[in-house]
Amino acid sequence: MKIGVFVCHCGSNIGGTVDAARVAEASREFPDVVFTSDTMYACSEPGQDGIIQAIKDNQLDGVVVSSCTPRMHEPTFRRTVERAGLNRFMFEMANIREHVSWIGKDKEANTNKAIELTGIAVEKLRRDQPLFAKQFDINKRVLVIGGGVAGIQAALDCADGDREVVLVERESTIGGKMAKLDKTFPTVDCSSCILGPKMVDVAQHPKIQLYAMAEVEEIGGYVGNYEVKIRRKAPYVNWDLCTGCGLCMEKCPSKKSTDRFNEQVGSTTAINIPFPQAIPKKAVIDPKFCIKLTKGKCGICAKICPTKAIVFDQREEIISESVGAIVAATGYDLFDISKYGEYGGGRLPDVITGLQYERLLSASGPTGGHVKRPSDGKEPKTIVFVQCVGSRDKSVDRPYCSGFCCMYTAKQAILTKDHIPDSSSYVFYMDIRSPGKMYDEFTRRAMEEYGTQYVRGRVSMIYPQGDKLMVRGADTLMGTQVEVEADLVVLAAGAEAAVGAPQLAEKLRISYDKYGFFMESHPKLRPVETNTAGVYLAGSCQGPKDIPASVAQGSAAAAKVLALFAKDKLENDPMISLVDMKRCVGCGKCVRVCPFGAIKEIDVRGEPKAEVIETVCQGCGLCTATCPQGAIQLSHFTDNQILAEVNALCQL
Amino acid sequence: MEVVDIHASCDHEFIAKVEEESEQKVRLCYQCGNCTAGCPYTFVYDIPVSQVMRLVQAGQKERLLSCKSIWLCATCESCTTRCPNEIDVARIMDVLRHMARREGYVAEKNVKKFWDTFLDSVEKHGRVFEMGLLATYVAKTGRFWTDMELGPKILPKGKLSFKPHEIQGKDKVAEIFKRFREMQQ
Amino acid sequence: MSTYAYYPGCSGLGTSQEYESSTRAVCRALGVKLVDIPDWSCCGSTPAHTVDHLLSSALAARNLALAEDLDAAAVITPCPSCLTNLKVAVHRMSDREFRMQVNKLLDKPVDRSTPVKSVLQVLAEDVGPETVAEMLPHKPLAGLKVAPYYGCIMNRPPEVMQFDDHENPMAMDNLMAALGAEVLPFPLKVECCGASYGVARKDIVAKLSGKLLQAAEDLGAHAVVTACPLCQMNLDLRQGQASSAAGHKFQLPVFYYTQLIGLALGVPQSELGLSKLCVNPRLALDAMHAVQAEKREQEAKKEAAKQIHKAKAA
Amino acid sequence: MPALAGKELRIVGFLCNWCSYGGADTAGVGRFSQPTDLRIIRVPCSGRINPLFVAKTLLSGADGVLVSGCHPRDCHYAEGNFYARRRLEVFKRFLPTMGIDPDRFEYTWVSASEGQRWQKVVTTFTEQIHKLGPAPRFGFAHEQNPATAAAC
Ligand SMILES: Cc1cc2nc3c(=O)[nH]c(=O)nc-3n(C[C@H](O)[C@H](O)[C@H](O)COP(=O)(O)OP(=O)(O)OC[C@H]3O[C@@H](n4cnc5c(N)ncnc54)[C@H](O)[C@@H]3O)c2cc1C
Ligand SMILES: Cc1cc2nc3c(=O)[nH]c(=O)nc-3n(C[C@H](O)[C@H](O)[C@H](O)COP(=O)(O)OP(=O)(O)OC[C@H]3O[C@@H](n4cnc5c(N)ncnc54)[C@H](O)[C@@H]3O)c2cc1C
Ligand code: SF4
Ligand code: SF4
Ligand code: SF4
Ligand code: SF4
Ligand code: SF4
Ligand code: SF4
Ligand code: SF4
Ligand code: SF4
Repeated sequence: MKIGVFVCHCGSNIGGTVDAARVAEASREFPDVVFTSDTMYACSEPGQDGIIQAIKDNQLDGVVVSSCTPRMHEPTFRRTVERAGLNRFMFEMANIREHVSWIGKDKEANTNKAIELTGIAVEKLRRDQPLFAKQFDINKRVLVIGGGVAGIQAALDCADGDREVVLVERESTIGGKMAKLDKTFPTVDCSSCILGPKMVDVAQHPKIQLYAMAEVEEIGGYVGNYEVKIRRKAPYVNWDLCTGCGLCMEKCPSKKSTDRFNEQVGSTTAINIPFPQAIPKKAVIDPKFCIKLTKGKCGICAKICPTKAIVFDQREEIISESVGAIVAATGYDLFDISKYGEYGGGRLPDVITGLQYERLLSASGPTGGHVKRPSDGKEPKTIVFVQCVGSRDKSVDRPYCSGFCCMYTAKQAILTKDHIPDSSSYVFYMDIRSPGKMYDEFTRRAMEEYGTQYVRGRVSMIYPQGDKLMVRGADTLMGTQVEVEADLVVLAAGAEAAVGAPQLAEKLRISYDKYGFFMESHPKLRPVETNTAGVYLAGSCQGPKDIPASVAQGSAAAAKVLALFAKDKLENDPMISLVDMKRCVGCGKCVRVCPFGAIKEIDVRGEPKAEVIETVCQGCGLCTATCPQGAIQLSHFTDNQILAEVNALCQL
Repeated sequence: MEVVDIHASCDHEFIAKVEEESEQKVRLCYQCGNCTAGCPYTFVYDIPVSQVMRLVQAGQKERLLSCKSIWLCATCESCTTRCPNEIDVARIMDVLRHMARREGYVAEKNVKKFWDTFLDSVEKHGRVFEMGLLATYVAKTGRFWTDMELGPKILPKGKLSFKPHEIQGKDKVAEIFKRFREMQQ
Repeated sequence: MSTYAYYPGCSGLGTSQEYESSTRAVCRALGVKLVDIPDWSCCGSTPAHTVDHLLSSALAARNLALAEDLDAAAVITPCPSCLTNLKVAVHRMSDREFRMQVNKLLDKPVDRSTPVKSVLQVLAEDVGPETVAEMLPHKPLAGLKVAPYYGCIMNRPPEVMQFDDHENPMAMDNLMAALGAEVLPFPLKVECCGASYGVARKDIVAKLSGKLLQAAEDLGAHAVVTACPLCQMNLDLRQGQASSAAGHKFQLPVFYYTQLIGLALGVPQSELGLSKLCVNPRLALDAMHAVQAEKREQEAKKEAAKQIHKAKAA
Repeated sequence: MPALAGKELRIVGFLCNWCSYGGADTAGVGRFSQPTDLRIIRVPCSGRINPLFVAKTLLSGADGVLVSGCHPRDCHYAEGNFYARRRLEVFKRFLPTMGIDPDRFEYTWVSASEGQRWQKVVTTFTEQIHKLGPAPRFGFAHEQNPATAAAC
């Protein structure tokens, strides 16, 4: 075997703390290595051409590139060696950047370590075999989880691309947070006027199957062929019959139900359609508050309903769907303000969240768009906004910036002035984050045209004084403590991962960060992909995002799905397990351990043997580590290869 | 207003010392002002507590050790409890006070005298002798008891003893002070 | 119930005698056994930690070491200032290095980590307001409007104090409610009263205590209830000074919570020490009695009306 | 190649591709400096790690072995790390019977986002191994004392 080793400087990224030339020179001593060189940027066009040239000139059988992490450029260089006529698996990478040059200061130690890492790559390469992918069919339907603006956008774009879409939303209507907003920055146009038509499109699109009040229960399979089980909760109303006339709501005597849509500003009826533009516009009974379902009495809605849609004994159901790709768009939830005891969150009725304030501003909200404070229904004249509540605060384990609250606070201050011209608004802020098109101009307008008083400093405590709220904060620019007597305090509660996000991530087999936000494949270059093929992200489930960014991501995720579906067949990753029939004793241990059901038991001349279904195997190697006979080996990561790496490190 | 050369005047050794003694990282402070917002004593401070934090970050030793604020902090723990970065601000105030004492800065003489008198009393008797404490304080400050009007309120209640409550182990307590002073040297 | 090693604190021998005696009486009445730490000494209070943290912890730790011999469930003290010093000492001494330093200053070293609690915590958690309420079915303090004030360090910082809510503590509220009192939502429960600056800077105390008294008055309180000798002194003894600073005469009795529990339980006057308070407690108690009398009268009227109604119907 | 004479000990890491290897990358991207002793072998999943690899590594002269995978319930392959944990837990208890100090082997979880955590894990483990010093050599592995051999 003839091996070539290419050591990359990555400008000074590697070259600065690793003697790349010496690594190349030392690599010549490794077995089978016939060619080495060091190159400034291996991944650049001349860098790749150099590799191709060297393969051709020296008739190399395999190549090692010592450079950055394989998680970054392994696919790049695989294509390079393929262009030179080699099998793409006759290639190994040594990570001498992320794992060496960027973390060690001692050049000598780094260089030594880089040589060793190159050495183990050579040993592994010596045992590599050409591998060839198998093709399999792809199911060109897509599942979108979450019907906020991001999920809606993804669903519509996929459907317009002529693909069938299954949209799963856990609430009884789609729309997400945006449906609850009054107006939206930076244009201050009415939220339901721009979102409403999109929601209607979802309802009417022949390619979209919407399941509301539903959650994903289980996901099996792999890219191109996912099997999904969806649990649909019982609305106690037959939605095929319900026309959304709302007569039941008018007559329902149980009027103290939790009003989730209005963020619990006020309450609603046990049978309920959350808002007039709801999609689907269907009634739902909250079993916790329905008198019939809790005490067996009432049943008024059933009597009144013109279509006889009420079904008190309805059960939840499980629906199965097959799809080829999945878009997660489950959004965010708000930080629980009651964790700030010093602000009286949850204790003082006139200390509310920004989202509650949106409902107070909204013409379709519980106050009909008249701002009335919850305690006594009075119109507030002095309103204090407090930014960064549950954001940028390590003491509540939320060190990140929620991104959109500076902007929505400015918006709410502007809207407050529109609603109550003789009001005064104060905004306590630490920094104003408004880095978007027309965003900073917008916050400036809040100050310059609408006279909002911006006070640079945090608030330490809020307490009732008479029927007012005393807000005690600091003005750090003035260098002093300040107090404002407010009628209403709006806390810009930060965004946190949607309830249940980690559990969903586990079902999707994607990663999530310590706060529960889903992890993208690469923060810059693969922002809507995940590390699980066929699963994409859209919107604020990945991290707090405003509407423009969420919509952009919805479209980006749809583009990724459509690109995947543009192929008729997918190729599997050939790094799969294979059974050596001679060694296999048919014990079935591998069959039981495989998380993907990729191994089946077959009969070979009367004896049980294991066989791997090539397109199903995901290449985890669990079976390989389990087999007592060493009979089932994961290609490209065989026992021999790993032990050769160990030997290279230990036995020289 | 004075122009500060932030490079030349930054006393890195001082910052390191504050961090070491308080076991806090002053760089964590992002100047939100929450401590100042909550500090009940801001109205008598010459430097609000968040600016004390800023001055520590900037290594402005002289200004800090000579300020009044560090003597007027009551260790009420409001700042420590509410700091978003979990900085024990009250402890930093304490440490600055320790340093000021060591280096002979006293911006609030009477406060220091009161505390010193208190500890003298403990050292002497093992427990605080309230009446003696007041008498000594008055003698030390050379100020007539400013709380004169309280006399008629409290004396008839028979609460203030004219005799110290000596304890058996008062030598042991005195010993603590002695060893502490030896250790300081 | 367990036995507790009791640390009275210096002020209990002087300015807060009534807190001390009512605490002992209430503990006895509620079955909380106290054993005094023999020959206890001053914890150092605020002055010590403003000088040095090692010295401060050593002064506190001497008492912890003495308490070890008592084999009690916990060291308890009525005074938040003592509590803080004792608790901080225990907290810091969980670091071995620091503990060794402290022990170097002591004759008798500290061997174990003893839990330290306030008497309030024991009454709130180990006895519990439910038990107190059961003992007092007739709600003796009905009609008394109280503003419970905890002071700044009873619950802060939460990592060290580990008791109740640090922004909105409820232990005293619940105990007062158990006596039948009307507990007002006092918004400044954990604000500082001016601490020990009474002597050196009485202007500070006058201003800060004035704020508290104003807030209690605005709520319509008959009295403030405290759990701290320093708070009580600032609010009670110095109420006149606060009044002059505010330009408004306050007349709010300031009780120790143990006095009110004792009153409800029928502890003898000599131990309650109500006479030791500066602002006349009668002001509050009379108001309470007036409310109670009015209520009785109303009930009697109602009853009479009912009777008449019944008679008429018959 | 031996570890760098006098400076380093021989520490081998087996890391799953999806979480810990990514975490080590994140540490690199964040420039979180670490001791240089550790050499990482990449495997698809911690479930791929046969305890015998670890045994072989230690018996071949490594001074320490670190295995790191995804956090429980966060496995790219659903449950590989669950099997890994079970196997390696049993294995660790078995080490003394092979004459190996169990402190020379550690397994841990680091996710792809936890660069800082990775830095801490590496630093602590390396310190731990340095405290234990070079592992006693087994005759069959090699005669030469790697600590005295020249660098490459
Ligand atoms: C007070 C406030 C004001 C704002 N104002 C503006 C503004 O003016 N302009 C602007 O650009 N942005 C604004 N925003 C931000 C805006 O709300 C978000 O950008 C946007 O809602 C993000 O959309 P999304 O689809 O990613 O998430 P979401 O709107 O949160 O939608 C997620 C959807 O997924 C569903 N879901 C969650 N989990 C599951 C599950 N497991 N299974 C099924 N379904 C699930 C949810 O029910 C929800 O319908 C504001 C935010 C707040 C809090
Ligand atoms: C100093 C600096 C540091 C930065 N650091 C970071 C960083 O660390 N991280 C980060 O995320 N972002 C960073 N950015 C921002 C980053 O540069 C941009 O986000 C990114 O380059 C935008 O990519 P683009 O493709 O939109 O535009 P560009 O990079 O500007 O590419 C536009 C291309 O179009 C070509 N072009 C223009 N007009 C025409 C025409 N009429 N016909 C044909 N071709 C045309 C241009 O020649 C150019 O090649 C930094 C920016 C600056 C200035
Ligand atoms: S191959 Fe990797 S290390 Fe080399 S230049 Fe490209 S990015 Fe840098
Ligand atoms: S359930 Fe019946 S009454 Fe209610 S909205 Fe539907 S159709 Fe109308
Ligand atoms: S049966 Fe339930 S939902 Fe229907 S009207 Fe009665 S309370 Fe309302
Ligand atoms: S967007 Fe503004 S208000 Fe929201 S967390 Fe960031 S800085 Fe704070
Ligand atoms: S490697 Fe083995 S265990 Fe893993 S998916 Fe393939 S067959 Fe199943
Ligand atoms: S575990 Fe090994 S021997 Fe057993 S059936 Fe699977 S391949 Fe065959
Ligand atoms: S509260 Fe904390 S972070 Fe904010 S200014 Fe004070 S010390 Fe700094
Ligand atoms: S501890 Fe000192 S600085 Fe902090 S809030 Fe209290 S008085 Fe102010």
